[in-house]
Amino acid sequence: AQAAEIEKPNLTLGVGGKPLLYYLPLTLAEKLGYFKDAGLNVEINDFGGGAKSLQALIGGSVDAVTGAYEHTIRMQTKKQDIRAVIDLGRYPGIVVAVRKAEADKIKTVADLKGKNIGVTAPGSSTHIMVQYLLTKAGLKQDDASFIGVGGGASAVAAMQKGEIDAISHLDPVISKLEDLGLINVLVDTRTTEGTEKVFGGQNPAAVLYFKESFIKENPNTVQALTNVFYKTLKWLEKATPEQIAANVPEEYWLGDKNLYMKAVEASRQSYSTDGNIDEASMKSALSLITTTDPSIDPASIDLSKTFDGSFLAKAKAKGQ
Amino acid sequence: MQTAMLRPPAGGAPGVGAPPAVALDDIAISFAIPGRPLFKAVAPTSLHVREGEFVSIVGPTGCGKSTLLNATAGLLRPAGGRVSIFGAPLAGLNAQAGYLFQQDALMPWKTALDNVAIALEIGGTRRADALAQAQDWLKKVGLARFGDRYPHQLSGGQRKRVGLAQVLVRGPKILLMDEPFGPLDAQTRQIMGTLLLNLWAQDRKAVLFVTHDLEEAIALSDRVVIMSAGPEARIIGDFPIDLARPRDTADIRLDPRFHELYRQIWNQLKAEVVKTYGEDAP
Amino acid sequence: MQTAMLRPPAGGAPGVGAPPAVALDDIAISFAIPGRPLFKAVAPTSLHVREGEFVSIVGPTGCGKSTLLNATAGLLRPAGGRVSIFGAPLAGLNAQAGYLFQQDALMPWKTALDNVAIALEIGGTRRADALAQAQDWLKKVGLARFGDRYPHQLSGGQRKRVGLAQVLVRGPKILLMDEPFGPLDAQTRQIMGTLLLNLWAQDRKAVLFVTHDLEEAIALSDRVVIMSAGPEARIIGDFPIDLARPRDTADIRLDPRFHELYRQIWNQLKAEVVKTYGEDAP
Amino acid sequence: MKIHPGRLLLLQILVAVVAIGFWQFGATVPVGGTYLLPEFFFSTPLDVMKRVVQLFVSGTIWKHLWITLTETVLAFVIGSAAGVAIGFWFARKPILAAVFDPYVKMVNALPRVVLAPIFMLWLGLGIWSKVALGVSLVFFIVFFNVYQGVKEVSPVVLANARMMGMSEHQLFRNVYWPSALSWMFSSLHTSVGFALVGAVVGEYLGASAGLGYLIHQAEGVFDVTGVFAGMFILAAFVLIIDWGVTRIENRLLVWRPQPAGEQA
Amino acid sequence: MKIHPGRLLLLQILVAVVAIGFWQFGATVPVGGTYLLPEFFFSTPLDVMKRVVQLFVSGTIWKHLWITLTETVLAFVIGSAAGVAIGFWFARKPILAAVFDPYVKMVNALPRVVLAPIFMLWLGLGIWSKVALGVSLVFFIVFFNVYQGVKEVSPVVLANARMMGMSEHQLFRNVYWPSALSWMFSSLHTSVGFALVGAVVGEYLGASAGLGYLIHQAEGVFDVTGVFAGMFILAAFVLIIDWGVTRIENRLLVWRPQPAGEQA
Ligand SMILES: Nc1ncnc2c1ncn2[C@@H]1O[C@H](COP(=O)(O)OP(=O)(O)OP(=O)(O)O)[C@@H](O)[C@H]1O
Ligand SMILES: Nc1ncnc2c1ncn2[C@@H]1O[C@H](COP(=O)(O)OP(=O)(O)OP(=O)(O)O)[C@@H](O)[C@H]1O
Ligand SMILES: [Mg+2]
Ligand SMILES: [Mg+2]
Repeated sequence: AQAAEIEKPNLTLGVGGKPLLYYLPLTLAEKLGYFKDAGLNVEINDFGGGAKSLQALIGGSVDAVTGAYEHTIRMQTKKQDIRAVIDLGRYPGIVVAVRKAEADKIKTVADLKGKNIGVTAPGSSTHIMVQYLLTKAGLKQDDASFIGVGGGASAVAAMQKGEIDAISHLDPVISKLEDLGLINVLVDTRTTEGTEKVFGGQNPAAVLYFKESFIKENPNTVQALTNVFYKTLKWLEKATPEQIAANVPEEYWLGDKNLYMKAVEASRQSYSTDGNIDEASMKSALSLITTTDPSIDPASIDLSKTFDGSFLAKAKAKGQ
Repeated sequence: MQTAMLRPPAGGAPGVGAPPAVALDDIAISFAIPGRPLFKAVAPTSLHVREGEFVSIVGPTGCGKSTLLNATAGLLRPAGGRVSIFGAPLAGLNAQAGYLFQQDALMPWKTALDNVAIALEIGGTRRADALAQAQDWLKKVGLARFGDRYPHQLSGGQRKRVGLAQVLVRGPKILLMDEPFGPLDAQTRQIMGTLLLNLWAQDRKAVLFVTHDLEEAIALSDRVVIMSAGPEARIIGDFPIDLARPRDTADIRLDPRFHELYRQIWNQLKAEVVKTYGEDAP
Repeated sequence: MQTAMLRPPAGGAPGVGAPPAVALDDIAISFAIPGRPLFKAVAPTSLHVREGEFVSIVGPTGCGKSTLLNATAGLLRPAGGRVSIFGAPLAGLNAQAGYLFQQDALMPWKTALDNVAIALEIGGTRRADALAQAQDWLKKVGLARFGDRYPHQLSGGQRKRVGLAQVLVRGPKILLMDEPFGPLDAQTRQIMGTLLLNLWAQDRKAVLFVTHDLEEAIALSDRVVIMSAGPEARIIGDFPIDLARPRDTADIRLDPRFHELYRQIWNQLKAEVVKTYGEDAP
Repeated sequence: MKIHPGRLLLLQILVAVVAIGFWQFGATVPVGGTYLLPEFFFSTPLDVMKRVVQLFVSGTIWKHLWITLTETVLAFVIGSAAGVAIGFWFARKPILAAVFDPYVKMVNALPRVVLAPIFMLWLGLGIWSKVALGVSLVFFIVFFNVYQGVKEVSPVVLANARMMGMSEHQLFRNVYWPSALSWMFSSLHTSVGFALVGAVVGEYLGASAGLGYLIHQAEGVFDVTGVFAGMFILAAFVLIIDWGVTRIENRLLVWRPQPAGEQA
Repeated sequence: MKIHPGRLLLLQILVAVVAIGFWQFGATVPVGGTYLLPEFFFSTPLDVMKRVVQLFVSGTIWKHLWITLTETVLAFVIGSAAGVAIGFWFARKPILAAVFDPYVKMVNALPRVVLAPIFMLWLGLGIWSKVALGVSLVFFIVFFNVYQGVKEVSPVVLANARMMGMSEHQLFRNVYWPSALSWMFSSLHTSVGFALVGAVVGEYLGASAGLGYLIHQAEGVFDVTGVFAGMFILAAFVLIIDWGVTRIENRLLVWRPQPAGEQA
């Protein structure tokens, strides 16, 4: 019955690195069959990175993206109206860790001065995060060198070879490095505790966002998608690691189910439970960007245009 | 050259007022050699070939015979002077001329038969017809059974004969032939010479024929011109061959007039060749 | 061939027991042509050339002269028979031989001078020496002033002469020459012929000389062999030339014995050429 | 110098066996405490083989293979056709060529990875943006070779053909084209590989199917076995296309003499 | 058919002006409601120029430029040298070539982007892993062309040289090498670009400096102007290297006749 109202049942959705735990809700929504249940036929396109999926959205080749909330802010400076409708990750999930061998020399962020820090890519959220941390610790941004080490095995290789002293990265790389016993964690924004320490509150990470024009033209479609993700978040809130592992493709297990479950457990808290982004989190996200990129004037950003909570409200109403 | 203009044509008889098939007037040809002064291969010189006239060019090696043919063909632009074809100044390539090059010029990717047939096909002849005519010509040059060979599978003399067929099959009005019978044995040479003469007699082609065989030049031509040794080579001798037509290229060598002409030309030529060597001569 | 073996050498006099410089025994040469039966170019045939002997090969075009030379050079492996050089069976290339190819074979990326000099340099001669000798040879072939030209800047005859210098400068014991004087005028031909004879007289080279000019063949050689028309060409005539040495290549043509030999050989050759054409002859 | 086909195959297999042996050894036997080819980065040949078999048996591979094949073939065909056409055109219009020369070289130097978003913008997410990436690699390789090939035509053969009265079009068919063929095929052998690389990289940067997608997925979760299995299938794949190119080449180049030095 | 250098430059500039004009137009003037070249993806020429100037004026670019230059030159030199060496070697050893032929083609077809982690593992994050990536592109282009170039040596010239008694080494120097030169240079013109692409992609995948790093960084924050400025510098760059190659080419190939058809 609901399907009849959906303007665009055949959707393309972009994501930059689907197997990342960062995007776990997307994989779950797909595997649990929630898209189908909602009468949606979603084609998931995986891109080389979050930036590329955003470009695809603006270019019009995808309708929706699961990506960083930060994009919606940044796009305002580019005169692009991009809006999030539901939060998937409330903490960034980024971990800053140091190589075991250096662990006794680097005990705080301030000790990173003059070191080589691996990030997924220059300009990416992992890069911005360490820059933010360094700034907060009273260092200048060029006090350390940042090395793009990529997402997968190359990040592990860089650490193994001792090419980098510290790393700012996401799961599963972090879990793998921990598993290999190569690193000591310095800052962990996968957890409530760690995130609070850094930001003093939430800091939205993965969200589902659309072009504003798309939302206007396809409100029912957006609603349906929001419903799906809300439902998924609720499922995730209660699921055991076992259940989660059972609902992702086996290849995602990093070749070892236990390792995967450990990683899921570590990231557990970072997934949003209610999908909401409150005023404080928005500000926290904005400050993260403006601290590290002085060319962006905080006053020019209208945060109320970054998140449209109306769909989430309806989803909640329906869910209860 | 004037001599040539005044003499009635040996073959047919075109109007005296008709423009010559080939008129090279005061042409000079130079080659630029990087880092060296311009090499003046041919000094201003003139040569007229009337319609239906068979002119041979002889001269010491490296004097500029091929260069002269290239200019007539429109492949080389002379540094000075005029080239006119049937009275019209030559611009670009000489479309009236068929040119048998001194070097191998067959398309290596086509069989002997196709190499000949293509010359017709580009003129619009249907392929079947072209092949039939090409086969005919291969037979005339003694290569009937070599039609499906690629050039690299042929001997030097065989390649030359395919080239000959390729030029003649088109029936051009002006024939430029650069040592066409060079790599052929004496007997085949005569057969090919007769073939050429017959063809020439049929439709009054103008022929410019380069050869090192003076006997051949005399036996075939209406006129034999001699070029001086280069650089700055010029035409320094012009001998009308007043032997009766039609000629048998073998028998004519027994004619006493033939021998007289031979001696005359040879004496001038010999003097010229010695110049090439100067004191270098061993 | 037996005739040749029994006759004392015309030039110097090597021991009767000495092995011939070149011995082709019953060699047969075929070419594989995809999709067609094997082309048997040369039927089993034999030819011996003694040290210090000058042998010319004449034959109708396409009979297999170049093929025979290629086999002697070791560039072609015969399908049957044996090739021996100074008594030793030939394996791989014939290192004793210098070969002047029928086609252009100069390295286009080297100047005339370098093309000649390289022939010495690869043998270990110092570059300065090699250049000096090369210049000397260029002078001998009348190209003293063309040393810095690249092959494409030379005329056909000039290129051939550079090739000649390139082969002769090395002083090989066996000379294989495929129509070396083809693109040269008669006068230059004689000069080059004399050059070659002088060289040959100096150190008793064995020479295998292919030409279409029967007069040249007789004037230069100790023996003239005739090949039959192909396919399955064989040596069908072997004429010792009993003209006195040393010869003047020009004057010798006035000798009555010369004319007798000429007629003999020519008669056999003519018959052979006509076969090539069969009913194809125009 | 000729070698019997059976023996050749044997030698080829020998090479493969040695290489795989070395791989297995490097991945499983530690040398001086470390592995030469740590399994984490290289997997092991056995695992890779198992995965390949499994991919085929389960049938998941077919869809991806088909998409990548389509992209590769399209990229190859379009890229070579464009390279040939523009290569010939430039070679015949020297002024045009001289004017555009720096721009062609500039474009050739642009990293395709960076251009990917633009291709996606223009061509969408379907196969065409991947094809474009492949084309952008293939084109230049073929273009430069064809351009050079045309310029290398024997001047005498060309003069002869022109004297026959060939039009530009006829020259193209009868002289330039056959003469440039060996240049073209040389470039095709390189560009078969690059067509595939283009398609795979395109999929790698953004797609929902294809071998590149598979490899990307596997890479994200440290599934090296999957990565290598994908690459192995890729490589097997290119051999088949190349075999086709070689066959066409042999047919079109029957006229040439045996390669130099083969006879003695 | 010759064109005056001044006029040529004029025409080239004209092309640039037209292209830039079109770009400016597409980026700033909407056609039927949409921009042909939306600023978000293409920036505008003016902005890009400003950024390029700024990069040079502020001096930040030099370090990156220097690193990328080093990588490119190294990749180009090593890749071409290896391509030439192995191309010649294979061409002279037909059996070896036949045995390894499928493997060479397989390796050529592997997407370099996927191999990046392995390069990093072996060579670290410094310039060498980028050089390796560049080499892996350059090598194959040069290799296939040199291989073909050697096989195209005129059989008569080769036979003549062998009859002179040249050793394999002398044949190489005096025959194969000069004869294959034009093939080699044709491939070098392509591979200059690919060397740069390799270096930049390498930096793009993991580095701490270089033009690719700059571009990647700009991309990460959606700074298209920065991306295009980087690409512009890249392209300018490759022209300079290519100019060097062309100069060497002209010196080494003095012996050849004027390009066919130039005279009439
Ligand atoms: N491209 C060129 N560059 C420089 N010089 C050249 C070029 N072509 C020919 N020449 C020179 O011009 C002169 C005349 O050459 P041409 O080929 O016309 O001689 P030819 O009379 O045909 O000689 P042959 O009988 O040997 O064929 C020669 O001295 C030759 O070296
Ligand atoms: N590579 C080849 N493949 C097939 N047939 C060949 C090949 N080379 C030569 N032939 C044939 O072998 C025969 C002899 O050729 P060869 O070149 O020895 O002749 P030739 O006596 O030197 O002739 P010419 O006087 O014309 O140079 C010819 O009929 C020729 O067609
Ligand atoms: Mg000439
Ligand atoms: Mg011959």
